[in-house]
Formats: sequence, structure tokens, C-alpha cells
Amino acid sequence: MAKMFKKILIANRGEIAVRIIRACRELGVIPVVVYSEVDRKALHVRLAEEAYYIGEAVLSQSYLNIEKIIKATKKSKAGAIHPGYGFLAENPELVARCEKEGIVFIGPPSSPMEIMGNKTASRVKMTKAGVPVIPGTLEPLKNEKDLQVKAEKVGFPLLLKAAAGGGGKGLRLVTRKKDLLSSYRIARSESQASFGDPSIYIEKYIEEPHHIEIQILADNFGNIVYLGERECSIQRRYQKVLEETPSPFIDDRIRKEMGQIAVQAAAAVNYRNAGTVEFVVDKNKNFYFLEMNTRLQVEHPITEMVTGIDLAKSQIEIAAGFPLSYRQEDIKPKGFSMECRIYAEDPDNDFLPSPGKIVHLHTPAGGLGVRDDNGVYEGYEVPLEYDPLLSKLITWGNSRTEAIYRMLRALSEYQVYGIKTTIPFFKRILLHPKFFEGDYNTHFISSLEKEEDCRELEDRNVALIAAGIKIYSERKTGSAPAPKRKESNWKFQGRLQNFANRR
Amino acid sequence: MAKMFKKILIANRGEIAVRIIRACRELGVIPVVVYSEVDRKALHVRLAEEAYYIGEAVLSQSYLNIEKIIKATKKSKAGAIHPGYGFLAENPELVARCEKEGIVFIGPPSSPMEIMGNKTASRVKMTKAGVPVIPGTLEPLKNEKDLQVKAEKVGFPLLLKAAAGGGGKGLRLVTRKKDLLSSYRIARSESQASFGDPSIYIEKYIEEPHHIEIQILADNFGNIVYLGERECSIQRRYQKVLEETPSPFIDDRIRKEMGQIAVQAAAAVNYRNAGTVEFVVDKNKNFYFLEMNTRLQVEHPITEMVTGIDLAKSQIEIAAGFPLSYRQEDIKPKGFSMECRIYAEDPDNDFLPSPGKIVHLHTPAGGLGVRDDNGVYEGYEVPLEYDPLLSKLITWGNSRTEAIYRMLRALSEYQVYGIKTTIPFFKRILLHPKFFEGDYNTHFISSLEKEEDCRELEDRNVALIAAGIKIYSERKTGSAPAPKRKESNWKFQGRLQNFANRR
Amino acid sequence: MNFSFWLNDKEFNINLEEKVKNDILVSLGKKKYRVSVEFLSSDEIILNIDGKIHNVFINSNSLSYSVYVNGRFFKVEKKPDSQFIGEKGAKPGKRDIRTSMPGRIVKVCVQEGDKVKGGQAVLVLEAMKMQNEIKSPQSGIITKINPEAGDSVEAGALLFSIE
Amino acid sequence: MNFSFWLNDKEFNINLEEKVKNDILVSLGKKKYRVSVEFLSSDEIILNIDGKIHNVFINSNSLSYSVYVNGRFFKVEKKPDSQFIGEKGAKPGKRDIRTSMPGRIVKVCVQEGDKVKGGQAVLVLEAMKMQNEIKSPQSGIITKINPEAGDSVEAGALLFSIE
Repeated sequence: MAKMFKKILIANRGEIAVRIIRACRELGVIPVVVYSEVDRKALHVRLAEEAYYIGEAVLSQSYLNIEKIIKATKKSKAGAIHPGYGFLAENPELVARCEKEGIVFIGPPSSPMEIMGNKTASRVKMTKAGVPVIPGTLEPLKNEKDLQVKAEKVGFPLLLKAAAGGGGKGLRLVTRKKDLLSSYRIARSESQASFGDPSIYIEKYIEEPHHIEIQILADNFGNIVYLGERECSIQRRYQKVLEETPSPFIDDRIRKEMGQIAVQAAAAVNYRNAGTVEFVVDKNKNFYFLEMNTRLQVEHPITEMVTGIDLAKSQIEIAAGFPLSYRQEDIKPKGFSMECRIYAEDPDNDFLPSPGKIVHLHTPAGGLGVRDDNGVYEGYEVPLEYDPLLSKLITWGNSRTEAIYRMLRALSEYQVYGIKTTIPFFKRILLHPKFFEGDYNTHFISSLEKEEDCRELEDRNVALIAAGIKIYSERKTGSAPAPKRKESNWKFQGRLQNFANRR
Repeated sequence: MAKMFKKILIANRGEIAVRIIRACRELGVIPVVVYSEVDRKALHVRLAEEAYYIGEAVLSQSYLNIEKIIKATKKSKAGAIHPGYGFLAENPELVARCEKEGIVFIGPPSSPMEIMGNKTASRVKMTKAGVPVIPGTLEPLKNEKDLQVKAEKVGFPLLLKAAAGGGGKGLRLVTRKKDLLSSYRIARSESQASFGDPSIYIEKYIEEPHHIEIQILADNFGNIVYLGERECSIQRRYQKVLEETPSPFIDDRIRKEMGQIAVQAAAAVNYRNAGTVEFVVDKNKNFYFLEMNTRLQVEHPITEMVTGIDLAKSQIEIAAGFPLSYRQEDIKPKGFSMECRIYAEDPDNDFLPSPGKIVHLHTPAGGLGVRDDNGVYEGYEVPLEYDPLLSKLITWGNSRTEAIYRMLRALSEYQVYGIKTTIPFFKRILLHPKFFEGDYNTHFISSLEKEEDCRELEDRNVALIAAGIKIYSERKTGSAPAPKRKESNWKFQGRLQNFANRR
Repeated sequence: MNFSFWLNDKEFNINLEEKVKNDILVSLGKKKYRVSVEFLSSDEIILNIDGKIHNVFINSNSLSYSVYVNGRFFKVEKKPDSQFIGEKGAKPGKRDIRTSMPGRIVKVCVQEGDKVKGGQAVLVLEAMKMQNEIKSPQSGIITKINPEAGDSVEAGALLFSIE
Repeated sequence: MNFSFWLNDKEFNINLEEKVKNDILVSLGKKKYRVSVEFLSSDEIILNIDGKIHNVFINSNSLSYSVYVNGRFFKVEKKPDSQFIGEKGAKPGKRDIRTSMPGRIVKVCVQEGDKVKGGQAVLVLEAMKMQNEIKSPQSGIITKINPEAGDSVEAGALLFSIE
């Protein structure tokens, strides 16, 4: 019989650990966290009910160490582990360990996780289940003749990809038949040089692609629902930067089709708990299965904002054995939502990481439709060792325009002083005419030019006036320079700036 | 033709000024604020685009000074004034001044404001418009015979009220006919002694009353809509403490009836902009007009949370001459919302005000369905001179239970150190079985006993351990006591505590 | 190290023994706690007591510690009698009531020489736009009332004395 | 009072004249501003410049001010040449490139003695789980490369010199 857990151990850190702590508290569950040496003062520790130290900052010694996580779970007598995203979230070994120890893993069983974690296996499985995958060859090309035959079948433009590859090595875009053979030979030799394996396969090249994903929830009683899509085409170096729902690109018919296919994909692997089916959508709105993320996504809040369904709580309820309390027809998304990922990076200097102390923090989560899922606080020192995601700023609006203006308002209020953040970068995206009209694909950010900002001159004068005021007040009061503790950080920042200016 | 303002002057302070700043920014309007001497460092000043100093803390010298407000408006070239709530929000003189100066007042015209500001005039007007008012006599009783006749007509129990009165003086509850005459005589002599006027009138006594109000919006084109009700029966000394929507007390039929009557009331006085019609509802769900608040209410956010309509923005749009963009049938409230008013008061000591410096602040506005409309920041010194409202904490849930648990989570996370707040008080309300079941009326808080808190002993031990750690670390490092600046505040707090303990 | 504290007139003995840096064994009465300590500033501490997290704000003056734990306030005294700050040479039973808040005296409810009961209102003080009754902490005779109605008073000002 | 500052190699002269307390007339170049000042702490200032509000965070060291204005960062120099912290006795045209962040050297792309162009990658440094190319600020010859691939470097450590 379904019974809510008494305690849950959260095997993560940062904003997602904070998110899960909140879900636990709203369910009357005691949230237990673990922390590494550099996370002794982290927000997830401060907000938890119980916290266990698990070792050095090095991931293998703490957040990626399955034995230490299991040990802390047992010590705290937690009945379940929530892995968040990243770290051990998609590690079937942890799931297997949990199954062995009688601990509930809040996520799918190990079998669907394994299938979806394997690119080839999932492609084969999805093809069998009637889920469209990107056309191409599943096996490496046998020879140059095989190449000609298969390429003809897939059609141009196409991609030649290294079977062992990654990172663009051994990758060639072929737009015309007459370039096929020469490109194949170059790809092979590159692949051989980079990976010691010349195997190449073909994939259809998707023009003006969109990354659109479908959120699903599956309980233990065979009920699977989809909760609408998320448009994730605003990416930088294959990292999502800003997500929105609904997608301005697709219509209700495609939306429903994608939702149903996503449910089909989940059913084919006996999926359970929350998951996301990622699709690439071409300019003609044909969509192809890309992969399934077998966990909560960073961008889950925008789905929560339009559906009113708390995904983190749903995950816990499903894992505790409760059936879904709503059916597909009960899920009626309302309004528009978007999320900006605020990173400790300097957008004016090639997104150079910017760790350090947050000397002043003002967050804007007041007024209607603004939500700030952050993992930091004023005085917190953002560590060098982990992902630089500081916060996810989320807005909701009755219209897409309202959501955008609300985001601009919230961003203008958001102040993180002491380190650099990506906040100014989002203003450039949101005010771009193409974005504003919802007319963009995954190429958007790379084509984004740095625009002139008319406020920069005004702010520069303010900075000069402030410097004048500062030195004036010091002369007048004869006060010493600011305290050591802070200065060291500022010196650090000064150096960072020096450094950045030179590049 | 409707045209959005370029600038709006906000004639208020605290959280409501911040709320309106945000509405302005989302509409692309420049927010201009005014501030008094003690508000030089206030949050509304920090978040504004422009700010004008208007004088000493004394209200007549600043926030209540119409001439200074008008002068600042002209100096800043703002096209409109938003009065917030309180201060000049319901002052027809300011409205008249604005009309004369060609400044748009964001609120109703002076005529409906004047009618609704007069208790007798509004009762008469509403009666004529077919709006039910509390049965009783509109005129003072002529003599003891008149008393007998009118009392018979109204029925028992009834209230005898001083016509000139207020504050409970000259007020008598009469439950039986045989007490009528003696009560009348006492009421007369009390009224004479207190107000120099013995006039008494009769009002029906409402048993187990609920305070339920209806939000309306009226544009300049004759469109008036209602946006559901707010249950405001959780009151302390006639001050609202916690509000929720929908009311757990009324049903859809009454809800619709009250909404339509509220629209009728607004139409009867040619109302425009946002307004709230307050009703008292008896135990049999009969409802009577109490008064109309001709401004934005403190508790407006809960209506925003369920309707998705931004009331502060709607006010500005209406004032700028835009028609309502939705009709009655488009307004479909979804889910449940409640608001806790967090005051700088000590709930354990008779709600003694607790001004002073906020040395640490953690607000909980992350996760789904939590909103924190506050007017403070870490390091801010809450002034003695103004209303002690620090923040309005608002939650939304798919069910009332979810909204309650979410509120409990948010409250448990909300940390305001340095001053006392009403945060612990809300935990007592929310966890009370009567509140949890939605079975309460305006007598709820006065009947609320202070319950034992099982965590108090544990926290006491933590306090003792902390004191031990503190002295230990001071001895070990030989460090001096904390800096003067902070200590002075803590000394202040220590005295306050001393004082409070004695009472 | 051993220390004694008073809280609500009750004495508590506490012993601290540092095992490794910031990891301290604490004995409080008969109970033992394993405490891990993180100072965020001189006032702000994260205490991990047997795995359980407490965010503590603590500040001291010469007489006591003001401690906020999980949103609750405690005053931990360094000496048993510091709770009552009597005037110098105060007779036992005599108390001077001071205001903790600046404000304005709206009303004086009794006169010097009047007999009052514990809990009876003596003055009404207005602060933050609210009127607060200042009550007598004990039964006795009001020997002195300092301010008059309409006076503004500073924090710490003597309001009245009772004996 | 008169002061001179440098920002992006440009000199600015500023004059301040206090009218009443915290109300200052500022001349910057040919423009005059009326500035009202509220210090929230030694670093944090609310500036009201001709009615317009700016939340400023400012901190100084011996060479410069680090200023955040409306979320934007500026480095205001006290001296014209402080932008380049050359080694003592450094020849003109010689620059030492130091790291602002601690991290790990993933790769060294060039060798000592190599000719590089401005903007060309010299090293790859990993910090916050991201790899960052450290580029040469100017064209020239790499006279020294300090760390090797795999080395951990502290903030401020010399990475390479170019001439």
C-alpha cells in the first residue's frame, strides 16, 4: 500500500537540492542532505533538516560516491534517495544498489534507465515502438559502395558522423552528392586520428532545427500522462540557456502528436516516474526522437507554472506508490512561462566562469508570476568546483509578451554583486526582434551579435561619480579602506577583470 | 485614444510601492517614487527609477501632503499618480487636485469615492440600488417608543450603536427583548460621556459572521467584471491577518450572486478602476453590504494568483484609457490561494511592535506557487514611524490543503532575524483543526489559545549550545565581541526582550 | 571547557570538548551532543547537531546572549540576576519599568500613589501607528510616573516605578 | 575637491562640492550633477543623481575602484598605467599573463619561443567544470610558459609571458 516516506535523502547540491527540500517539506517529509568539504556553508545544507558530511570536493569522493551516499542514507534512516539531476541521477548502478538495499530510488527502475542511456539501443527500441528517429544508418558504413547506397536513401543534406566520436571530430556536413566521397574519406581519417577507429555512420541533417521536449509522468499502475512541451532551442555550445512553454513554433496538432508519441516511447520501456522525451523538430515540423532524460530536468519549473502540477512532489508521490491523481484530459496548461538560467559566468568575456563571494544579492520574486529557484545567498562564496548555475529565474504570463516583459522586469531587479553573471546576456536575447516574435531555432545564439547598449554610457558616468563620492567620503571622514575580508574578494575580482580585459 | 503613461508617480512607501514599481516596469512605464526623511534607504527608493525627497517622517509633512505630492509629480513630469492603499488612496481632495492639474489619478473619480467614503450615504445609495445592507435604522432613534418599534422590526439579537461612535463605546449587544430598554439607557449615557452626543441607532447583530469581499474592475467604457471573492474572516482587533480565496464557506451559487451584486453596487455609483465590495455574511449565508474600498487592497495578490490577472497593471491600463481585455465569462479562477501578513510585531507578547534592524533575511519565494511581496532587505532598519507590515507571503495550490502545506513550508523557511515578526503566529493558525477544515468565522483568532510547541524545548537546547559555542570560540581566538554597529541593535533587542518578559 | 548559563531563571551547565577542528562534543545536563560548527560571520552560525541542521543567529553583550534559533528568540543570561536591571541601590520589590521602544505617550491610566494589580494598564504608548498598553509587571503601589500624556519618549526611558 | 580617474585608458576629471550634508554638486567633464548620497555600508551606496536612483556597489584597492552600477561592472583606475600590472623592471611591450581564477591546466597549446597572434589560444584552463581558452592579449613571442598540462594553479599565478 502506498505510504509517504518519513525521510528522503537528497543526493545533490545547489538549487536542485533546495528545490527537492521544498517538495519534501510540503509533503511532510524530512529532507536529509549530504555535503562535501566546500559545501559546508551551502544553502542546501542551511535549509535541510538533517545534513551529513560525505567527503572532499572531488566528485568521486562525495556526490558521485555511491557507497558514501548509501551509507548516509542508512545512517539517517531515510527510506528513499532523490538524485536531482546530473551526478548520479542517471546512473543505473545506484538504482541497482538501492534495489539491493531496500531503499526506494526516486526515478525510473534500472532497466528503462539503461536502455535510454545507450544511444544505439534506445534508437533501435524506439524504432520498434513506432517512435520516429532521425533517419540514417544504425550501423557503421561497410564500404564506399554501402555509403553511396545509404546516402541516396537518407537524402541530402546529410551528416557523416564518427561512430566512436563526439565533439565535432570526424563530423562532416554533406550538402551535395558530388562531395560525398571526399567528405567520407576526410571523416574517416579524422576519426581514425582522434579515436583510433575510422567507422562512420550517416544521419539526416536537420535544417533550422528546434529542440523541443515533452514532459511525462508515469505511475506504477500503468498510467502515463504528458504535460505539454518545452521549447529549448536557445542554446549556447549545446547547453540550454533559456526555455519556454508553449513553444511558439508548433501548433496544437503537432503538440498532441508529440505528446502521444512521448507516452508511447515511455510505455515501450516500461518507464516510471518523471521523464522527458527530447525531440529535434525540423523546419517543416517533422519531429524525431533524440533521447530520453530519465530524471527531473533543470527546466521543469516552466511546465509547473502552466500546469499547476508540482513535478518534484509528483516524483516523490509516484515513488511512494501513489497513483497519479489526474488523467490526460485534466491537464490543461494555462498561459506562458519561460526560464532564464543565471550562471556565474561573464557574458562580456566569452562566458568565463566567475566564482567568488556574493557581496550583495537582491532577488525579484515578488509580484505576480515571478519565481526564483536559486541556491545561493548574500555572503555565499560560489565555489569553483561545481556547475556555475546560481539560479533559475522563471516568469509566467497570460500572454507570451507578458511573460517576456515580466522577465525583463525581474532581470532588471536581480542584483548579484561581487561576481559576474549571465543576467545582462538575457536582456539581449529577450529584446531581440526574432526572439520577441518567437521566430528562432538552435542557431539563434551563435548568430546573436552584441548590440550597443545605450545605458552603458550613463552607467559609466555613474561609476565615475561613485568613485568620486567614495574617495571624497574617505578623505572627509579619514576612514580606512574597507575590511580585509571583503577586499580580498574584490582584489580577486579586480584581477579577474584585468585578466578579462586583456583577452 | 488610450495611450500608456511615460512616467507614474507612486505616492506611497513599503511593499505596496514596490508592488507598483514592478507593475510599472512590466508595462514599460518609468516608476517615480517619493520618500520621507526616514525612508532615504527604503526598498521602494532603491528599486525606483526616480525618487524625490518630500520631507520629514511626520505624515502631514510627506506622504499625506497633497501639495508636496503634486509638486513632485510636476517636477518629474509624471502623467499619473498611483496612491497605493492607505495614505491618500481614498482622499477625494487629491483626486480633485489631480483633475484640476491635468494629472491622471489611478483610481476612481472623486464622486464614487466620496459616496463610498460616507457610511450613511453609501448605505442609502446601496439600498436604492438593490444591494442588501445590514438591517437596522439609518437614522438615530427618536425616543424609547421608536426604539421598541424599530427593535421589533429588526429582531433579536441586535446591536445598539452610538451614531457618533466608534471603538466599542456606546455599543450594546441585546439578545432578549426584556434587556432592550436598560441597554438603550446605558448606551445613551456612555455615548453622551464619550462623544457628547447620546444618539443611538439599531443594527442587526450578525451571528458567526464572515467577512467576504468581492474584487471588481471597471473600465471607462461601462464594462465591469468581478474576479471572485476573498475570505477575510481571520482578523485580530478588526485587522485582517490572513486571507484566502476561494472562501471555504460559500458555494458557487452564493459566489455568483455576490459577484453580481458587487457589480451592481459599482455600477450604481459609476465606479471606475479597481475596487472591492466588502460584505458581512451570516451563518445562513445571507450577505450584506458593509463598505466599498475604492482602491487596491493589501490582499489583492490572492485574486491575482487564481485568476492570473495582474490587478496593479490592470489599474494602470484602465487609467490610461484601455478597455478591459476580457469579459466576465473569460475569468475562470483556478486553484486556491492564501496570504499571510508578516508584521514586525511580537506575537508572544501581545503583538508589541518590533522595529529595528533586520540583521539576517532569508525569503522563501522559490518552488511552485510561492510569492513574497515584501518591502524590506537584509540590513534594512524597519522604522518606528510607519505601519509594521514587512511582507505578504502568498501561496497557491491545486487544492486548499496544498496551499496550506505550501504556506507552512514557506513560513518554516522565512527567516527574519534581529526583530520579532508574526511568522510563528501563522503556524498556530494554519495547523489549527478548525482552520484546516475551513470552519471558522471572525471570532476565530480571539478564541485561539496558545498551543504548546513541541519544538520549543529542542530549540532552547540549541540556543544554549550556541551560547556555549560562541563563548568557546571567543575564548579560543581571543576575538573581541561583535562590532559596535550591530551590538547597539542587539542591545536594543535585549531591552525589548527584557521589557516584554515583564508584562 | 565548562560554562554556566541562565535561561528563564534556570541554570544550565555546559561542557565543550573540541575533537577535531569545528567538531565539538557538547554535554548539556545529562545529554551529549556531537556538534559541527560553521561560522558564516561572527553572529551567524550553522550548527549541525547529531546530523540535524540549525541556523543560529547569536549576539552577546556583557550580560547575555540574544539567540535566534529556527525563527525563535531566546535570551541566554551570563549571570543569574541579569534579567532584572534594577536601578542602583534598588530596594527589593521595587521595579523601574523602562520602554524598549521610542514612541509617544497617548494616555496615563493611573496616578502616582495608586494601587495596581499585576497586568493592569499603567500607560498607553504609541509606536508604529499602534497603541500599546504598558502593563504593570506586579501588584503594588505606583511610586513614580515619569512621562505625561503627549510626551515623546526615547528607548530606555523610565516610564514608571512600582513597589 | 578635484580628482582624476582613468577608465579604459581615458582620463576623467571630477569635482565635488558638498552643498548640505550628503547633497553634493558634482562636475564631470562639462556636465554638472546634483547628487544625494546614502551609504548603506562602506561598500554599498544609493546615489540619487538629479532624481534618478542608482544602486552602486564600490570597493577600492590601492590601484583602482571596482564599481557595480545597475548590474554592470566598471573598473575605475586611480593611475593611468595601473591597468597593466607588469613585473618590476618589465621592458615595454613585455606582458605577464596571470590567472584570475584557480583551476587546472588542461592543455598547453604553444611552446616557449613560439610566435603567436593576439587572440590566439595559449593555454586551456578548467574551472567550474568548464574549459576556458586563455588567449594571448597581443601578437609577439612567448618568452615563458609557467605551468604544464595537469598542473593546478592558484589565482594570481603567472601563466605565461609575451614580448
